[in-house]
Amino acid sequence: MGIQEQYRIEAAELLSSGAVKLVIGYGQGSTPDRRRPVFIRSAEESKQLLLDSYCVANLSGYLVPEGLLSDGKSVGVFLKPDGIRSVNILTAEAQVNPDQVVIFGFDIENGNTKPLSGRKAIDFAPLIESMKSTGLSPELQHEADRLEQMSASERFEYWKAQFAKCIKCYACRQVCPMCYCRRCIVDVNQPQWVNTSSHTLGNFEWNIVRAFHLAGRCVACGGCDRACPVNIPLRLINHRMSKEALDAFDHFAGESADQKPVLATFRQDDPETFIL
Amino acid sequence: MTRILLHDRLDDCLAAWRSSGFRVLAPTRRDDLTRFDEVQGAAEMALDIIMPERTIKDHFFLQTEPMIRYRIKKQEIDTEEMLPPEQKRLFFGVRPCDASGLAIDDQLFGWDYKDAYWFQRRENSVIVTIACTKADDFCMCTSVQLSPDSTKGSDVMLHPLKDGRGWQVVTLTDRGKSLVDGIASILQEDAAAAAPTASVPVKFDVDKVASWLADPASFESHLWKEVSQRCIGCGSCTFLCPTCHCFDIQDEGDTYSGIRRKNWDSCSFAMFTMHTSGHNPRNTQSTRWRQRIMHKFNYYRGKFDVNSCSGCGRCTRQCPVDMGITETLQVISNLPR
Amino acid sequence: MSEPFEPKIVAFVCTYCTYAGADLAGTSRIKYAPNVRIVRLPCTGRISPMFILKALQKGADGVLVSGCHPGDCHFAQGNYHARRRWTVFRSLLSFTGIPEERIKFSWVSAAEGAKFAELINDVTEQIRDLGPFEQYQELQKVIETQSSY
Amino acid sequence: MVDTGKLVSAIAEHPGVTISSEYKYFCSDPGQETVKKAIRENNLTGVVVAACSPRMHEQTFRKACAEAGLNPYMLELANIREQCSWVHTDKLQATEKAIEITRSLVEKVKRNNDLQPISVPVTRRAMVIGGGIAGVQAALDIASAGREVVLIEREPSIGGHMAQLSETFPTLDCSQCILTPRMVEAVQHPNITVMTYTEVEEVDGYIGNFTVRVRQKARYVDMNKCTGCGDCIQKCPVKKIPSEFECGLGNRTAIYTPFAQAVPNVPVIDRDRCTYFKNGKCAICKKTCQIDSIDFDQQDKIETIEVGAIVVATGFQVQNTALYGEYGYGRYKDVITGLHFERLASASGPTAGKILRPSDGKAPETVVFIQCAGSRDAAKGVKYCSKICCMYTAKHAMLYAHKVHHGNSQIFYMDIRAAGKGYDEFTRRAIEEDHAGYIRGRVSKVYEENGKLIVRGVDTLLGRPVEVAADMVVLATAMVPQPDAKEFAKRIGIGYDEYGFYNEAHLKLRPVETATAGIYLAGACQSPKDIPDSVAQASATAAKVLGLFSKERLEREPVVASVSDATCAGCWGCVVACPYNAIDRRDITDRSGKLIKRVASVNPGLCQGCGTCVTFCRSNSIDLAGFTEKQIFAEVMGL
Repeated sequence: MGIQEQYRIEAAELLSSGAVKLVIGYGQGSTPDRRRPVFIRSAEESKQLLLDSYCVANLSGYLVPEGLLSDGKSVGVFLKPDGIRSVNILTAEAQVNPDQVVIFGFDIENGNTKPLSGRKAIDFAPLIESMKSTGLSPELQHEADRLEQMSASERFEYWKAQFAKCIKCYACRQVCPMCYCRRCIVDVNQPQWVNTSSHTLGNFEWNIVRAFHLAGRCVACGGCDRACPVNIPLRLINHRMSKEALDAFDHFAGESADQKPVLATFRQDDPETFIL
Repeated sequence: MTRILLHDRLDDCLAAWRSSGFRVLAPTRRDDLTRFDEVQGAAEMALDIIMPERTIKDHFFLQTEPMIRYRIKKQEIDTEEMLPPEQKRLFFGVRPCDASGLAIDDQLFGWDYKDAYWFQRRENSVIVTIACTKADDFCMCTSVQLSPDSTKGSDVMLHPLKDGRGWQVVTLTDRGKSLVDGIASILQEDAAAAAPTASVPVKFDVDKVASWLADPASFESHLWKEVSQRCIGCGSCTFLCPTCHCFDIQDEGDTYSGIRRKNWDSCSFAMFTMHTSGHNPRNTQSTRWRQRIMHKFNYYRGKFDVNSCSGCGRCTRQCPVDMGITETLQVISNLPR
Repeated sequence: MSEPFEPKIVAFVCTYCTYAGADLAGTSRIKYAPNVRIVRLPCTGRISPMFILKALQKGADGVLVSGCHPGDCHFAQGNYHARRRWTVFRSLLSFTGIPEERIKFSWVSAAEGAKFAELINDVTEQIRDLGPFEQYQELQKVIETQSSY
Repeated sequence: MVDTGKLVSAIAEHPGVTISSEYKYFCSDPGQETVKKAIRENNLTGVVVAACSPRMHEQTFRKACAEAGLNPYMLELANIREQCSWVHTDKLQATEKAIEITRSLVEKVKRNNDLQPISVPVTRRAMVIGGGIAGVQAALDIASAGREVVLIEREPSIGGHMAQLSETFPTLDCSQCILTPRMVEAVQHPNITVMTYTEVEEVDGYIGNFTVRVRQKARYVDMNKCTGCGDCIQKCPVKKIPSEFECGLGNRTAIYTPFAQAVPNVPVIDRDRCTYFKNGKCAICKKTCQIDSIDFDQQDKIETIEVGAIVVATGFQVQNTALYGEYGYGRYKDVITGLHFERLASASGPTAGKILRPSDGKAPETVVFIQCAGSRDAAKGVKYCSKICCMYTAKHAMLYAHKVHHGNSQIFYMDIRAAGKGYDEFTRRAIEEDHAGYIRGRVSKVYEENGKLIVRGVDTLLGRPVEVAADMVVLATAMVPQPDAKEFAKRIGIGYDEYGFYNEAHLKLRPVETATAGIYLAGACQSPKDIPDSVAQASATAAKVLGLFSKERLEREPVVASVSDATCAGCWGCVVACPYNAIDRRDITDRSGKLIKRVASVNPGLCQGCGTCVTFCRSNSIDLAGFTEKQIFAEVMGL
């Protein structure tokens, strides 16, 4: 039995036993290779669930909307390791109760899906620990290196061209599980810290602020990068922040559910070579 | 016999138009994005794509438009209106859906008040459209009573030749006619046949949709929640839409001076209808999505007798969670009568 | 001979150490370059990265952020928190092409009036050498003109 | 250097400015009157005084505003003196800078809010940490004024370093004679609770409302039963433990009191040295004690004490002299420190007050004193002057002369610093009456030769090398902070300098307060001090504490953070970040009591106004009064 079939059966069982009230998974999208989030509420509907290598979206963000978990009932959710890390952060930041999150864990390797054993986020702790020791994506690092090798001025021109495309649709923010604020800083107008206009200056500010707010929180699910309708390589800027958090503070986002925010803690011997 | 523009004469055309004072904009692929941008030659154009990711609307209704420059003095505020420069522009290679989008928005911007920014740009622009010979799964012009060779909003229509050498040239307006007259010597008379237009299946019955929407009972339908469940509330469908036209006005500057700007806004945003009190009449994503559909296929249609949708399909094509107008309208269209 | 370029530098400093150090430079009558405008905050912990972005928007050619030495924070921990933010923010700015040479961070205690003066002189000279931050200022200029044809 | 006329006219043109005027000394009474008049006549809603640093006169002008009916927080000071006029040389540029600074503060002040002082209750009980003379004095002063005091001492007895001293300068009265009555007074005072052998583990809370967790270490002797008869000490078979109090010149037992006049006079068992604790045998003390006050099962006791103010009087240490290898300390028994000399000279000391050298117990014929053995030596020791060494060395020379009549004392010194009442006279007496030989210069080496300590140095006044064959060498070592001073400071939340001496809030104007409200400094923990200074400072802290205790509630600066309930996302990052544990979680419920959301909530009593939470908050839901987001934004945008 394939993992898709197995998870369909498990979802059906959990739903019919009332162990979960909802399963958030993947269903057929509008084209053959598209998968879309589906919300399965009954055993019968669970056959809509698909699981294959097109299922890349991090669905953990759907756990956050106000009220979903407030009745104390559990919700099932299909998650890759990045999504499990997101659940850890959301737990650490008091946005979800991990006891209410039943994880259908899977991973994609060489185009094939494989199940990850465990049901609660804590069950995946060894997996996440091994991810930390593996380190960040070498592919992303390779792309980032290309930028790092440029002069500051070239890099500025690169990002200027990229940010010039930004239309401030906030797809990056909305798709991100970490952007759960009820009011985003960009929507603060007293004072208007971030220019809301989508001119390049405002776009610079917005993208810098978002990356800063994701520092030590981004799990590199790639959601923002895929969501961006104007193809800004947001993965790179987020990767750079993850790298900084890991290198400077040994902080791997979503390492555990009791991890403290990297920017709300410190060590007295944190590096400070740049300070005059 | 029709007039033909051969691909290899396109550069001559561009040269002629540019020498007569036009800035020429065409679909380009730059910085990893397809969009209308100024071109110097045909080689810079990306004409083989279904349609650019960004719409032509961007160049008429700017994502951020400076309106007024202000300077704060001790007792008074000096203001200075900022209008677009009077610059003749030629948009080459526009898709019929995008061109139709302009005609649809003409209604809105010219209704009770003539929007100077929109119309100054409209009047200074010539739209040269190329009929579509291919389409993708998201195209749905035929569902909104348009077609891959709709002439709406265009000044000149180019029909690609079957043999692929160039385009048949059909002028649609005086502006188009004078544009083509200016390049008469470059065109040639030919009997070459036009390629068949793309086949775009009709995906929903828009009239049925409209009448369902117009039924007051539909407003509270459970359907809204179901179809919008996965909507994340971003604005990408609205901002990539060739007809969406909502905007917000913002003053930006420092203590001493600044600019009042007109910025795109989206009904998908939670902030869109947020009151100062904190109350939000559309406080769920389903009510926002309902507004978007209602606006396009009920209110706009009621006011201007046209759908505020030209069927480009971008809303679905780029949706981060694979939603879009098509799916919702299909659901409505498939409701039992 | 053209006038030498006078850089515009905005400094965000904590009131207990660097601001007091600047006062000490004053009471000691140590002369230094007049290019820096100080914004006084209670603690480096209060210095938000947004301040730096706004200073750049206002046309600053350089930004200086300064507070108490580690361990000396009046609020015990503010500068440790600040240091982390700076570390992250600085690498972020650098990655987006905002040169790290333009954003300076320092510790200046209330006793270091001379260090403060020296720092201002050094920073001013360094930013002067870098020249105006035209790349960023250009962004501001572009928004003031039409952004479409 | 600032063209104030130009400044005044430039500011007059600034949007929102009603009146812009010049005055030579705004801080003077007539100057303040001008400000008040302007406020009243123009109904001003904000004032910017472009003058000196706000650190100088903010309070002055706030008061003036309040007197004119304007909320005192509607004031900003543009620092155009310390940070502009005094530091620039180009009048044009300085004026331009002054204009920009002032404008930006006008923009800030436009967004200032009326703020009301925060009122917090005060627990009118003080804690004094450290039972040396400074701590005892502070405790007595506070207690005598009718307030409760908890006096904490980590050693088994109060008394501190002063108890070790022989006679004191400049009067040569016996240290113990003047100290012990005060110790007894303290322990018997109805308002003072003395807790010896007790360490402060944690300080929580804020001015008026501290919660201090202390650990009373197990003495293994029941304080309530013990009469201090000393039988157990007599009988204890472990007798050869070098006495800390005697600086190793004498011995103590495993059950011991540090010195005969210890207060309380209750011994402790040195667990590490006690045979019973080592192998379960012995227990002679227990058998000896007629009232069964020995309790081997005693445990450390943790206690939590609520106090409103804390006086830190944790004292000092003598610098480790090992860093002067060339002086032979540790190598030659007769090279000792000043503190050793005190014990030798003390009537209650190991030699009963006779000056006998440690090596062979003979009276030294020649003693060399080396001053600044560590002090004023940036290379090897500490940069600062330890302040007391000149005086105690002179005293040592005198005591030596009085006790060894034919003795010869030579003092190597850098300068004689004898500023203080009767001090210079005292050193003159040492020279003129007691024939102390003063040699200005440094000692390069001390080595042994034929039973003598050869002190080789240089006489810089005569410009020639000197060699003295001595029987004993006394090093005037530097006074340094307690070894755990920095760690302790972090634990209780006060600042310290590069050495570990505690930072006062202001060296001149607030010398006994720390930057942490409600915590005060007395004695040598702040800087090297002699007894009169320590006592004076201790009394000063008592005055501060009593001032604080004079009211039931304390009014505090309203520069505190607050949370916007509507936008707080409840991520608790601020709770983690806050250095003062000032942020709690608060439930917001509807009328039926159903939980709507949980938000962060700042306790204004605990908040110290650093603003770290504001910067952390991603949704911008916290703000800091006096330095609000709007204010700073306007300040920057007004530049």
